[in-house]
Amino acid sequence: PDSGAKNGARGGVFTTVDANNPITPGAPMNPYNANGNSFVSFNTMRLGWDKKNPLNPNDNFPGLAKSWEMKGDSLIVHLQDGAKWSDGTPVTLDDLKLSMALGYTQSAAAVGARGLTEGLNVSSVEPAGAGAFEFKQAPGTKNLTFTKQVLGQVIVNAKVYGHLVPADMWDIIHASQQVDPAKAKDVKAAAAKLTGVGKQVSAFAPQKDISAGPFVVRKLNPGSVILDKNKNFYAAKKVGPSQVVVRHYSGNEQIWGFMKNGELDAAPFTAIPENVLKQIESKGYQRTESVSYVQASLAFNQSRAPYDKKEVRQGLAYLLDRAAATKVGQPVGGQTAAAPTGMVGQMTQAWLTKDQSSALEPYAHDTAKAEALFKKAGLTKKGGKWYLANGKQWKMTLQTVNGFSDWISASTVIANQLSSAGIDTKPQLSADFGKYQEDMAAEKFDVGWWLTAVGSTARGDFQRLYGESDGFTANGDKASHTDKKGSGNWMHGPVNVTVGGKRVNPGDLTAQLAGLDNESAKPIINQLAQVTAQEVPVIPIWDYTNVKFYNEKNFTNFPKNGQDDLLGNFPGTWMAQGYIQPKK
Amino acid sequence: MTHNTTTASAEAEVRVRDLTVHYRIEGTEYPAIASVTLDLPRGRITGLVGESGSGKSTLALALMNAISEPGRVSGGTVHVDGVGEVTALSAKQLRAVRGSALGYVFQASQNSMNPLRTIGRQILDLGRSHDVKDLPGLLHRARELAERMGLDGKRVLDSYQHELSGGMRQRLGIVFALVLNAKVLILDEPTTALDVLSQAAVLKIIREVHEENHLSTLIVTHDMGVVSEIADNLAVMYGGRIVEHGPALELLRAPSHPYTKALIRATARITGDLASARALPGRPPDLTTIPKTGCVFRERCAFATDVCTGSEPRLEEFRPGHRRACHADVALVRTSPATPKGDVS
Amino acid sequence: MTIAPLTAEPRPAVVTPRRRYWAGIRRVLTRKPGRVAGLVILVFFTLMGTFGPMLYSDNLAVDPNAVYAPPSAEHWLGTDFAGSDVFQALVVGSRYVLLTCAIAGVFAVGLGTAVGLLAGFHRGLADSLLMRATDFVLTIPGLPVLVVLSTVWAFGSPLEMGLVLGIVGWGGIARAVRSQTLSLRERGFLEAARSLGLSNRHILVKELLPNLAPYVAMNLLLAIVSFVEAQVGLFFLGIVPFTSTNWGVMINQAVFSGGALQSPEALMYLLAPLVCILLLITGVVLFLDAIDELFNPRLRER
Amino acid sequence: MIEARGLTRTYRTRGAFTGERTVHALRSVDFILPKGGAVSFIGESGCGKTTLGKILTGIETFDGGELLIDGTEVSKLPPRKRAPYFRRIQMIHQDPYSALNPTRTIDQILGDPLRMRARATGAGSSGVRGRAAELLELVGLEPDGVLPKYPHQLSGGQRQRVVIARALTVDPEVLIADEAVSMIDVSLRLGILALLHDLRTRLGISLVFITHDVATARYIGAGGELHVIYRGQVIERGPTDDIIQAPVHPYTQCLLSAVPIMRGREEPGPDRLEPLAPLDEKAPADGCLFAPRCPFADEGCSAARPALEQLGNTGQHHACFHPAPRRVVGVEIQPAGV
Amino acid sequence: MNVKGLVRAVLTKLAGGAVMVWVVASFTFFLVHALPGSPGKVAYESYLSQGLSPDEAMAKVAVIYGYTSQDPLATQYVNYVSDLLHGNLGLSISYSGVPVSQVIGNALPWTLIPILSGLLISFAIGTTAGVVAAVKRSSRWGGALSLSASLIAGIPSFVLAILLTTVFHTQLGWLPYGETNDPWVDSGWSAAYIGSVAYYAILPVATYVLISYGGWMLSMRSSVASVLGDDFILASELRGITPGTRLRYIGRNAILPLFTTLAIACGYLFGGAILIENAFNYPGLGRLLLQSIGSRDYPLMTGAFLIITIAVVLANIIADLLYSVIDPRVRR
Ligand SMILES: Nc1ncnc2c1ncn2[C@@H]1O[C@H](COP(=O)(O)OP(=O)(O)OP(=O)(O)O)[C@@H](O)[C@H]1O
Ligand SMILES: Nc1ncnc2c1ncn2[C@@H]1O[C@H](COP(=O)(O)OP(=O)(O)OP(=O)(O)O)[C@@H](O)[C@H]1O
Ligand SMILES: [Mg+2]
Ligand SMILES: [Mg+2]
Repeated sequence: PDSGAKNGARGGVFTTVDANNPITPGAPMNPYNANGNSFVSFNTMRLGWDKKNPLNPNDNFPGLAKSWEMKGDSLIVHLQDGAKWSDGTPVTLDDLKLSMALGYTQSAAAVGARGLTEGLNVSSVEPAGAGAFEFKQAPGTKNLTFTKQVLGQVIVNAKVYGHLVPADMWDIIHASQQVDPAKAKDVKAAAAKLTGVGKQVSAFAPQKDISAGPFVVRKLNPGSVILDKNKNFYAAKKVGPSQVVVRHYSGNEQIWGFMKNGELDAAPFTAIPENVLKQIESKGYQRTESVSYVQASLAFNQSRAPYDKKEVRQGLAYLLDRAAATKVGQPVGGQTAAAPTGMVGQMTQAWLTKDQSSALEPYAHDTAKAEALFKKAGLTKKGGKWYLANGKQWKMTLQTVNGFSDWISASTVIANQLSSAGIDTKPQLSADFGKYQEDMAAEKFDVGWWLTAVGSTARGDFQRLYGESDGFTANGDKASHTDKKGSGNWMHGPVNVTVGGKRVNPGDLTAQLAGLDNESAKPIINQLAQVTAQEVPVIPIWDYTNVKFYNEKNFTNFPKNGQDDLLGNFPGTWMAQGYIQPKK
Repeated sequence: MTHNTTTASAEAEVRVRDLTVHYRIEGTEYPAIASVTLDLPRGRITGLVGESGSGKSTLALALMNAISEPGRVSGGTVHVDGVGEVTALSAKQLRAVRGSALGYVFQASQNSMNPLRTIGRQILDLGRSHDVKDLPGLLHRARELAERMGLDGKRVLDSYQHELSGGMRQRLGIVFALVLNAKVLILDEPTTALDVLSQAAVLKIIREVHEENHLSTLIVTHDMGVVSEIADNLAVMYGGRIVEHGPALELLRAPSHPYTKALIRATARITGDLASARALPGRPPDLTTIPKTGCVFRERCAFATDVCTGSEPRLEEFRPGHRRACHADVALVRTSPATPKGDVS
Repeated sequence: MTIAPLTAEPRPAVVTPRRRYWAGIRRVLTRKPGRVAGLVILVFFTLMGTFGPMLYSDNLAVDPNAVYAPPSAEHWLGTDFAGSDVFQALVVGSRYVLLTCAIAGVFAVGLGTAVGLLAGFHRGLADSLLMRATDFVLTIPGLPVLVVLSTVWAFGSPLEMGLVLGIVGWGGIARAVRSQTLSLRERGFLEAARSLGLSNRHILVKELLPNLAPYVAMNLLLAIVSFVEAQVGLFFLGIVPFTSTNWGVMINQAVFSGGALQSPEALMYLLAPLVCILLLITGVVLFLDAIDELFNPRLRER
Repeated sequence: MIEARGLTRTYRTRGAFTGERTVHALRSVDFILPKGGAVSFIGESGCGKTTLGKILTGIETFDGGELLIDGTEVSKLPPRKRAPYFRRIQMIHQDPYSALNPTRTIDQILGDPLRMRARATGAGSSGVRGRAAELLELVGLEPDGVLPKYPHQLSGGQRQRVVIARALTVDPEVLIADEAVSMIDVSLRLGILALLHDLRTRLGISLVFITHDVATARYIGAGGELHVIYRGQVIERGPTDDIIQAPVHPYTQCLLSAVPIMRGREEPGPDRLEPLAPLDEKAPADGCLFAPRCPFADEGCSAARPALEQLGNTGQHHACFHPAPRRVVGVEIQPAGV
Repeated sequence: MNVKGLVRAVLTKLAGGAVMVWVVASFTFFLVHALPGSPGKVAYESYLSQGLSPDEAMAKVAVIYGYTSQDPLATQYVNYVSDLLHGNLGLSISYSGVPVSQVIGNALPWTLIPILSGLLISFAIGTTAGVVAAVKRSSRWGGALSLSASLIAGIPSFVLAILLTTVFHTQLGWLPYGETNDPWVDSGWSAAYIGSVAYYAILPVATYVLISYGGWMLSMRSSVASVLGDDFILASELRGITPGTRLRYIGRNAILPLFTTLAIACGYLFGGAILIENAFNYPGLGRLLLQSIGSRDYPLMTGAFLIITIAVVLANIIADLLYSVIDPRVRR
């Protein structure tokens, strides 16, 4: 009696797992809870759905908002006709205001003081005609992603959550938005107040789900959740499935098992070995691929010999057969990474011109070049083994983290490649990410795995390389730098680099990206990509691919390859647009 | 009830004929008792003495047909009046006989009662096992018996075993054996673990209930003193054989078997000349070292001759009611002051 | 009255005690075929753990083109996720498991026996203190604490892992040894040893210890079974960072990244270490049968 | 020489979930054991005999009175100084089965204390094996056969001899025999008794013999004193033979009456008493301890507790308000018709 | 039985138990806080690896940071102890502020259902098999039974879990796996719901039963063997007591010492069976604890440890008490 078998009987039960919101038994049904049992795009609704367009962060699919436009400093949002809660009442100004306020108590409270260049900077929400609302920015805001921020907020019902915020909520918010350095103390106090409210909000457990999304929670089990179609959803007609079952999972292998039994209609990506993929595909599952803005790389502590020499890092980039490592580590969900640019392949293509990108060294697998570079760095090869300038044998420990099975697998291959090239390499594992990070920050490792190129914005990508872990802290469009031990700087890259004859500071460049439009950002991104390709602070091994599976046994009309913006979103978003229809 | 203990021709209630029991040790079978023939006359107490390992307990158990693995009754019969051939009974019949017709009493210190149940409940278990209809009556009888033995009947039936002293337990053991009107009572070392005072009390009670109930009693012990105090007839065992059997008084006064004689001499006494007591030489045989041919006692015997090595003496009546198994002359054994072999003092 | 030499014991043929001792042990071990099998298994694994890893290098050859290959003449048990030979991995991986168990066993038995002996023998304050410590060790939840410990302190080497398993696992042995010591303490030979004025060390080591040996050995073997479960379990859960190949890692990899439960290709990879663990435990269990007789001269001789 | 003055031992037991219980195991026991002498203690089960034996060997402590060994009050000494005194007093255990370590050979069992002793006296350990053989011969065992064996390979009587030999390894001056023969087969008992007696006469070792069996006490205690204990209290004492032939305390008389008569060789003594009712746990607060069971008790007996007094000017002492010598033991008759 | 003495004894034991709980709880408190890494950072990286953008990840993490105490460890310890004395286990970090007691309370049934029933079933089966094995120990059959029990008891639990799952879920498809009940059945005290929970619990319970019955069986076997050697058994045979009654005598006497073990096992049960729960994806305490360690949820970890400790200590006390109640030799 698995739920898959019920598909036929009940007609239109769509079964899936939610990678972003795995069911957490015992957690409240609350989108603000870090582990809450709330299911984005199903019963957790937003005004719009981010398309993750690297060139336009504000590009969104419509959600509760039918359309929107910037008017001066304000965002005017037109709600969908018939935007209603599952209890039949319409979505009101109160709901929007409350949702914005709650947003502050969560993320914005923590980032609000960063010069108003990022985060939520709404200072008021007001009606602007029939079904239209005006979201004003706080004075002094220079936030290029304001639209994205507002549209991305979860919209919750004021009747359910309203009692959690104090009456003077917006006064506190305003107090926290002051940029005057003299008022820093007030800002801090206000932020603390917001955090206090946030605590209550996140721990709050609503008894009943009231949703503005296409579905509403009917029943929460430890092993699965059943969501009923929301009859009052503005686009209820377009929504195919009558019920959604989201199943709990705690390990990838479970999802493989579900699929092997044909129990899921759609599933997100998990690291999958090829042999299992074959099994799954034989069950009728099809695969879609879209861009995923994450990259797996090897990072160096550039203060340690021999990795302090850029020739050595470059040499390693030549030496490593990244394709072989990918084949073992991420055969299904990964694409062998191109040159180190700090961004995933698609981002590089989007931001750099053809000329620019072909000017970057691709570091194709080439042992001879690698050896030449090593020799240039003062290393010597004796009896098939490499020796450091100080005469000691070059031994490498490649640090990996437990639970990241793809890294572990790939490490085996890399260790093998390097060892057979004369660098004795051993993979070593950290117990978990907590331990890994702490040890990394304490500079216990020379070489280790690191997620890079995270997110669809260039600034986010480069901050991974030239941010905290490299000693840079952004202040406005400038960055300060520290080399102190224990400051979090474990990469120890150079502060100034000469590329294309120019001396640049990658930290500053990254900070500048915050307030620039696309055209002014492009040259800087090019410079940063050049720095990265030349200095090789990390060697990217593969770009993750966003793989999704679907099975047309019960439903048809799934998004297809090429619809990256849709595929990067959630099934509820697809359904609201009429995708996923019951099979006739 | 009056009972004339001098009746010479008391009828035998239990007749053991050529009973042989083997134990299997490491794959080889050894006779623990060999061709034992013995009658337990009605109304008499028969004492069974012998050194440790001579087969006394084995014989007692064989009377109940209760030899368990790795042993087995390999020959001979046990006939009990009113029961029949005990050795031929089915398991079911056997169970019915045990505890009712045949009563068995254990050594005191060893615990013969279920530690988790009160004595009264165990009496009831016994009654149910033997399909007694009148259970209250059974309890009543048990209480009476206990009181006859100088116990506080009510208290004792409500007690657990651990709440009772060794002497009390021993008396209760007798209650268990008799409560279903057994006619044959077998007591295996009933006083070994008791101190002198309790021992004397228990012996007295045994004598009394024996006479009152007109029983056929077998009392197993290794203590000459105990057996001399209570038994009418005496059987002496050595190496799995009965070597002498006769009226107790006669046997004690004038033992006709060298072993009996040595055993009596080896008993520490409260009277008599200290210096005349002598320990037996050598050590008692165990199953695997019992000589296979000839007299089993010859190695420790002062009267042994070549005949003893060659042939095993048969247990024969040399006088009405008195049997012995020895090649040596009766008179010689009785009168000779000769010391046992090895005793050079 | 004079003393009579009472015996004329037959003189037994003189056999040297040492020879007899070993003959007794051999007899015990060969009495049942199961014991021989158990011993053979244990010896086999010991050899495998000792000499096996010398045959192969730490970094087993990988072959990205032969991932999860089926068993063949070249790869007896097929290959793993990286195309490495499963059989080689099995051999290389045996050392960690076996060494850990050995170290943990020695440690737990050493500490447990010492604590139990001292507590039972000295009673009084020492007993109270030691038993509170034992209670403490028995009260802390073993596996969860191991999980935490393994995060605080990376058990890179079998030495560390063994020590930690030992630290968490000595309580049961201590308690068993203590209660046994308490009952032995009342035995005549111990009272005699004390009134003869023999030193405490002598009493503990020479009089008590041999009598405890069967209990200790029994508990040791039981502990080893639990050590195997705990350590392989930690790797299976993916909590302990693993530096090198071992059986727990293999199971973990097979299930969580090889999909052995879903796909027959990786099944060999899962089964190989599983069977080894089962075989090892079978060896231990079969061998356990002989322990009592080994340490008891009376049983040994029969 | 050992002298005990008013030895007292009281146990307070408290089970995990039960109330407190007080047991008077010994109540003010006095005795003197001269060198080469013998003292026997008899009494029924639970009267405190073993407790006394353990106190004398230093295994158990006492909470009242004094124990003098060669004139030194040992309980006042620090443990280290006490040990040499107690070494001179050795115990022979009742149960030869548990008294020997089953995992060690006789060689080791004797060798260890001998080596220790050799070290203490400065002699080399080369003579250890010879001494072990010597001791075994002394107790009537054949050394070559016995030394390599484990205890389980010996019979009960042989084991008890090894136990005695072990006690002799440390050159004791006193042997305590607590029911030393009760677990040994009847036919072998006499041999052990004779051995103990011989050790006393030949080596001048003093003996404390503890038993509930008067007959065995008679064999060892000949020429020594016999103490009769009742519930921790000595209620009669005197030369062994005198007490057996003419006990004056009713309890002693009951005890002796209970010894079975060997019919055909003995007949009951003229004043023989009936067996006693079982021991009652509750002791009178201050009357004679024996009063509740005494066939001759009157009111006075439960009012005050009698102290130990001399009987006339004999060596006999008793604690009774109504002392009367009675002949209770069996009388030997000459074998008639043989 | 002496009631006053009993009450005093129980109180003494409880006091001793409380001290033990305090010691162990303090130990685990400091142990847990020695874990490297912080809840926020751990969560951030794991969100990133799930593919969330840095902004989204940061937004989620910000909530968690709010619950991470910045006080010095000593202060945190003092607060923890004083909270404990007020019966307050604190707020969970990873569940962003949900009281720890509530989180644990939610997980508790899912440990108790499979493990407690597994424990009881394995106890029943194990002791019965133990009697059989002891009574038939000289036969080939009894020997085989014992050997098989020790072998199965030696299999690591998760290994067995994997094997059973592979066979009965993956291959044969007879039994469900990975959930606690049929999602379509509404929870409550309905037969359907209870049946569904039982059905879904078959695999975990079976695993637990299989790996643990051998231990019970072996202890029961040796216990029965020693009772069989007791004289009262032979005595009852010679008294002609029916075999049924005798078997009851044997069973009752032999099972006594196992009851204390059972009580203590019930205590350890509150630790959940981490390996089994994890292998079956069963949301009990064991998995909760594991999760909380992974997410550095200190209050949840200390809370879970505390529950285990209290349960074990209480179980020991109860075992003591129980023994003195069921064994007449101990009670006076
Ligand atoms: N179950 C058994 N297996 C093997 N041999 C046994 C068994 N029971 C008794 N024997 C042997 O049978 C012989 C007779 O034993 P039995 O118990 O009848 O002697 P006993 O005269 O009662 O001795 P004791 O006075 O010590 O009780 C002994 O040698 C004993 O070792
Ligand atoms: N360690 C102890 N704790 C409490 N009570 C004890 C202890 N040792 C002995 N007793 C009690 O002291 C009394 C005397 O015991 P002891 O062992 O000295 O008697 P005994 O005369 O040797 O008896 P038996 O003849 O049965 O060996 C008994 O009532 C006993 O229960
Ligand atoms: Mg017997
Ligand atoms: Mg005693």
